[in-house]
Amino acid sequence: MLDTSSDSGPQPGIHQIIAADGTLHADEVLSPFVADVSDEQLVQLYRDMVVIRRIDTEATALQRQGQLALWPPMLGQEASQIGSVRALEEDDFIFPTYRENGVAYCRGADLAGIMSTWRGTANTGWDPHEFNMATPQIIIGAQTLHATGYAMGLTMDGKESLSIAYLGDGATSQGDVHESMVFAASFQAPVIFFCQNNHWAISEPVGLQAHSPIAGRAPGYGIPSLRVDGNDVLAVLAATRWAGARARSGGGPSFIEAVTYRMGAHTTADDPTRYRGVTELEEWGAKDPIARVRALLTARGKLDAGREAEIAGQADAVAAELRAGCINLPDPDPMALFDNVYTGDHAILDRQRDHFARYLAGFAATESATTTLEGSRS
Amino acid sequence: MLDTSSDSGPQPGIHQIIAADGTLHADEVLSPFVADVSDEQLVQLYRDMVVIRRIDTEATALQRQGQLALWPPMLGQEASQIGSVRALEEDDFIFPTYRENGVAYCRGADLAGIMSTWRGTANTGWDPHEFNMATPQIIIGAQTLHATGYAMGLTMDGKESLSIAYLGDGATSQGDVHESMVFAASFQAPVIFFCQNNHWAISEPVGLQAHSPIAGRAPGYGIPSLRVDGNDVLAVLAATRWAGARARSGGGPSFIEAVTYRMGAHTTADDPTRYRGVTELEEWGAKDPIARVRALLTARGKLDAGREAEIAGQADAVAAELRAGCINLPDPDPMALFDNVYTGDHAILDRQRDHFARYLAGFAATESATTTLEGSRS
Amino acid sequence: MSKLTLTQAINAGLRKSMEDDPKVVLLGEDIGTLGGVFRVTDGLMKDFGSHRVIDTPLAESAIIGTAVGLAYRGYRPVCEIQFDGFIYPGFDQIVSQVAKLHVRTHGKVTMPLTIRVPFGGGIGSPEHHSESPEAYFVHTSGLRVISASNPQDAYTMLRQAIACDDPVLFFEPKRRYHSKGEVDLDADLSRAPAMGAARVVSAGTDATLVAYGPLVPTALDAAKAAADDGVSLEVIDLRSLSPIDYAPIVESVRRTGRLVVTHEASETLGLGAEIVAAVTERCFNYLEAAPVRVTGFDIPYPPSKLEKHHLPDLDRILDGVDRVLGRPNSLSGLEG
Amino acid sequence: MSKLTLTQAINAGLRKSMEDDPKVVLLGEDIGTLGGVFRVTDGLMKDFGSHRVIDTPLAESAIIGTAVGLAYRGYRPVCEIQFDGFIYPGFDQIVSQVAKLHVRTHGKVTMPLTIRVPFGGGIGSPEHHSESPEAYFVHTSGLRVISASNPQDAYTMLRQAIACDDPVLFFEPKRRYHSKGEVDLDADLSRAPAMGAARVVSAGTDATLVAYGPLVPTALDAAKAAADDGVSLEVIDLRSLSPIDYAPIVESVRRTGRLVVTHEASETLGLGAEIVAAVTERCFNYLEAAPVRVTGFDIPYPPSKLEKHHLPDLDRILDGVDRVLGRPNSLSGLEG
Ligand SMILES: Cc1ncc(C[n+]2csc(CCOP(=O)(O)OP(=O)(O)O)c2C)c(N)n1
Ligand SMILES: Cc1ncc(C[n+]2csc(CCOP(=O)(O)OP(=O)(O)O)c2C)c(N)n1
Ligand SMILES: [Mg+2]
Ligand SMILES: [Mg+2]
Repeated sequence: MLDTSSDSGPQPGIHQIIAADGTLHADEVLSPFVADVSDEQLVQLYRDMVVIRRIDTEATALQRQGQLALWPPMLGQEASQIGSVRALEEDDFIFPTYRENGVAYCRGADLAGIMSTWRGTANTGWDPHEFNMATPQIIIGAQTLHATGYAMGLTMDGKESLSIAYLGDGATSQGDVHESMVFAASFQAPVIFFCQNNHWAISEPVGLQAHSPIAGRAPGYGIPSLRVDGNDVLAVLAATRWAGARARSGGGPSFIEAVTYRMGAHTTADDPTRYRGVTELEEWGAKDPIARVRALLTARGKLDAGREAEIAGQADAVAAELRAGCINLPDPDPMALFDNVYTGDHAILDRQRDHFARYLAGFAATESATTTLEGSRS
Repeated sequence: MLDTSSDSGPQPGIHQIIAADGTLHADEVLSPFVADVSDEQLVQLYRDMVVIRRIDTEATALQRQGQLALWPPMLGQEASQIGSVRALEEDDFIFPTYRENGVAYCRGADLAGIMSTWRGTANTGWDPHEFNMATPQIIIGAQTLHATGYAMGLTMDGKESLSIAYLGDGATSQGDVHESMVFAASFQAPVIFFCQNNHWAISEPVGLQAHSPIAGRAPGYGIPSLRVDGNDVLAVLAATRWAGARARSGGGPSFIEAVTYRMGAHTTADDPTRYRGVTELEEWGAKDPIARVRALLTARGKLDAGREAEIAGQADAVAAELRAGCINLPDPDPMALFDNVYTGDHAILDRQRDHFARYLAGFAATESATTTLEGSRS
Repeated sequence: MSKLTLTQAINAGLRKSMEDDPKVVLLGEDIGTLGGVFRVTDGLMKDFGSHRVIDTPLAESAIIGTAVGLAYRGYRPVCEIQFDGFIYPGFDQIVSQVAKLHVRTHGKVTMPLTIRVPFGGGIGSPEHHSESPEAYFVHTSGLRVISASNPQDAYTMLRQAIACDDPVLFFEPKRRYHSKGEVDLDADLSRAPAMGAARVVSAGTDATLVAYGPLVPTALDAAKAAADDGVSLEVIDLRSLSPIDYAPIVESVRRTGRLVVTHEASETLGLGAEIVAAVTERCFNYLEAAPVRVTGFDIPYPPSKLEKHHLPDLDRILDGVDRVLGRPNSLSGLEG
Repeated sequence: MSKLTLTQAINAGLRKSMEDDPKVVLLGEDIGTLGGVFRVTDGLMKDFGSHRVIDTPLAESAIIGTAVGLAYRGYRPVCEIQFDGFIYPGFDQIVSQVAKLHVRTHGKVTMPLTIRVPFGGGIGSPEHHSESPEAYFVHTSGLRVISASNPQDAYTMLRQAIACDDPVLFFEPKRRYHSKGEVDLDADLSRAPAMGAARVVSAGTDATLVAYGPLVPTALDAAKAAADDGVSLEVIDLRSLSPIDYAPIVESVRRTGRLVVTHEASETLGLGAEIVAAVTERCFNYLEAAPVRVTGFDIPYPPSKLEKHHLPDLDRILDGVDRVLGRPNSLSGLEG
């Protein structure tokens, strides 16, 4: 009944600058936006990707070791994350999903803070206003409306700035994403919809969500879109700059479909062998976003063994910091349950808090030997 | 901040067969679908439009006279309603909004039943399974999902039939409409999305909902669409037949934007003079759907005074039937409150029913002189 | 003091809030040129411009969701939901975003949204136009929920809601929109009764009658009718539905020993359930009879020709009072 | 009899229903090839085909809304909502369509949908994966709501829900998914206890303890612990949350004079509110103490490292039992 034949791989019409083999290709639309990118800057982008891949590896390991409750890998999507975030200005506001942990790192969020969500010590781990980046959104698609509203606010404020909403291919099916595009178009809001089409929504192939290429939807709302190779950091950088220039100059919303691939599991709780074959993995492995930049930089003589080692060393240091930060995250105090539900007094909740404090105090008083609550009574 | 300049009137790209002045024009896409329509059949379509306009006038009058609580006029949209419904087979299933009362009449629904909703004696007034037509949907956009699901069921049943969802221009902003298109495209469901762009959603102009023409959205989902003159009954008939042929032959969903105009108020509770000018009304008055067919038929000698009088007589008879049916609708019995909430027993509700019966019985027993409940006690 | 209808009072409250704080913006369907289907926002677009009074496309999830984004940006959005029954498409954004963002961000982000919802029945409307969905939001932690029953409260409480850093659902008793009352437009907000405070609107000694929104006038009528019958009812206007201010209710019930709660919403898990449970917990030893609920039935809102039977009216409330007083009533002779 | 986990029992119930009635179709995210994120639908797509086990695009409103359309067409759709916190985008379709279509059409259209919702906490998950939204649906007239606490009930009640012509929300206690029990797969459905019937799962005399879903095993543990302490608790598994079957509860409370209700959902307008209110109405003269609620706090579900403090556990329940029995407890010495 369902035709998932479409969109099974990169297709004509996907803009690209760095091919999978590391060769450079001029793209009429994109190239002008990255003409200024020096080799040294490309090394920085490479470094970013290596570091966030290392973060991903370390977090995955921490989950296996029981230090994280869950982790949503970004393996394979490094170019999409780095290319997009590095195109933004500091005061551009980011509304991510749960998977943009590499983006959060680049924005300056504390590694332990990032991990706190996945360890379960906190709902989210940084101050959105400090980094101009909202914390992870788990409700699929919800953040696209927040980004649109924020961008409407930017227009009201007369600010030459923008907001960007990250979303997945699966998310494009949600009503909220549609309503975001309607509002963004109506109010010509300076928002970028940045869709990482990583080909899967848990076990569901992108063909189930979109019978035709995702980027083809935006024009129907009057929103220009680009479909780019999401494993090509320069293409992503260029596309995001294109959209950014539009937003900043009053051009309104843009939509980017970054065609990439989720090389890992959906999350560490997922078992992708149940729904996808190795051929696809191999095919996409050959299009690795990092390997192609390494090939390019190496070919240009900008990446020798020493530089590679230095970058790897930095990545390891970040990983070590992450591990230490994560493991040392303290369990929250039970009374923290009641914090920040409201900004002020709340008679009912305050009463519950007082009662619970008495309840806990009873344990402290009568059962000083007991360390866990569960079952201590029986 | 908002640009409502687009889409302020009929535009190039709108398919048309009968022009506003009643002249016929061949349309490459549409004409083949109505090549078989005889003059006599066109008279029937004319008759339909005259009758439902008379229904509309009568219902509006009944509302003014306090016999209906509310009425949503269809004035100006007769061609859209008649052209679409007359393209359908009996076993095609219709999911309307609140405004398709002309469609319901053509489907055979009892006039008093139709009125019961607007008089307030019943939520809705006919059996959907009897007429293959759902009852009015008030939640904007919700019915498009129902139509899509129904069409998925048709595919499962291997039936060469279809469902059609009516929706307004305002409705296109709702998430449900988007999700319908996603599902319809994914499952290649035999559903027609029939959007009457009547230029207004209460006080909001269509430009607020859609920065670009509405029909331009469907192709992004892989759903073919047509933009037709919604005041041209042949164009609408043809477009619906086009979509119907696609659906019946396994071609999947289609989208039709019928560009029309709401000549009346949103409902009888609305005061359109607060938000729109007379120029627009005059402009659209000149494009009346009925006048152009009258001109065409008269020019062809198919409509003389006798025929006109006969049709008017039929319309008046229908109006009289409507009036009588409406006025004679009995107020429901208070105990009907509890009917049909569940298909079977429900301990809580059954208890409330029993208690309420006792409560009413108390009045009957002790205050036989009192006819109204409210205030009888004080 | 000015004599205003409830809609005029809300309009004045919006106007005053917008004058006081440039960050207050309104979003909703038909609120601009039309001034809202109930004319509550009449004239505001003209006076404040279309960047502060925003006619939005027809999509409730987006109305709430973009308001969330505006709040991130430092705005104080006031969203209008056209009718009670149209709030559900926005439910996810309210429950999973508006209610949770403050706690999600450990207090870093505030969500000072106000969501205005004309609610309740009695206006002869078709389906979805007469519902009482307040219980859904009272059950949702992270929200505040209030309902005014008169013009002065509407004016003051709306301003308090807009000034509040927490998200507030403001339920407007639409069938009382045309009721008039004196409103002090210049009163100092800091001296007004707290937004969260219930109020005794009629003192009494025999039983406590709790109501809110559209049923407060009905409850007051009941108190008058009961007085004629020699029964003294204390009527409390809840005003705040979440959190509920139990202090005056508990004080009253400890005196009267008897409690009746009335609302239009269905009985099962309507606010009456919480009030009866909480008052029983707090006043068990003072209760002389089981508390009584007089509410809408557990049915979807009925067609308008039936609504007068569904909605608690004077007689239904007085029957409930008889019940709590152990006087002859419709359930006399029934066990449990 | 077979020894099955709760997920296996649900899987078996789905399979049996699909075998018995070709009109039963499943819709949801990842329910096909993957077999659901909890493997509840494991193997069903393989055995029944992708036209009966439908992996849908990622959109909850559409899952419910297309199921409504399928019901119009004579199907009996069983929708899976992946986690409790993802039901809200489908809320409008549930509340305004699923719940109301039968009454809207004066009984002409039936909506035999089953909506499966894995719910509740205790599994160490991030936000939105551990909620208890059942009260929203219990307050919604036109729906039936049930929750099974063990494999046999899960198997039977799911089959009953699917066979029921009314829409049923089926809340699955996800933290008990791996608990095992004997299941009679061949039992005659017509002889099984009614879907709407509560069940006394442990007889007792001193107090009545009402629980449902994930807390039933905890309640049974509490009864054992209390017995060691000389207190005899009668534990009732609610099974049906809407309508609630008050007969066995009332019978029990009239004997014990004392009631404790426990659930994971927040206290305010959680099911405990309704049960306390309704039991007080029905048993006022038999109550020897104010009924007690032991519930989650009025907070959005907390991060997983805090959930053990939020969820009622053995100790919290026993503290509530002490309270209802007037024994020393955490609130001793507090007034009201
Ligand atoms: C409203 C909602 N429904 C369901 C889920 C469960 N869920 C979490 S991630 C996911 C798939 C998302 O796919 P996609 O948007 O492609 O993003 P990706 O995970 O591939 O980055 C689903 C179904 C959810 N989080 N929110
Ligand atoms: C979910 C929802 N939101 C708001 C409304 C209130 N409302 C009723 S009709 C309408 C305008 C609909 O416009 P359109 O879709 O263009 O249809 P038309 O009335 O023009 O036929 C609105 C906002 C509603 N019925 N449902
Ligand atoms: Mg994806
Ligand atoms: Mg319209």
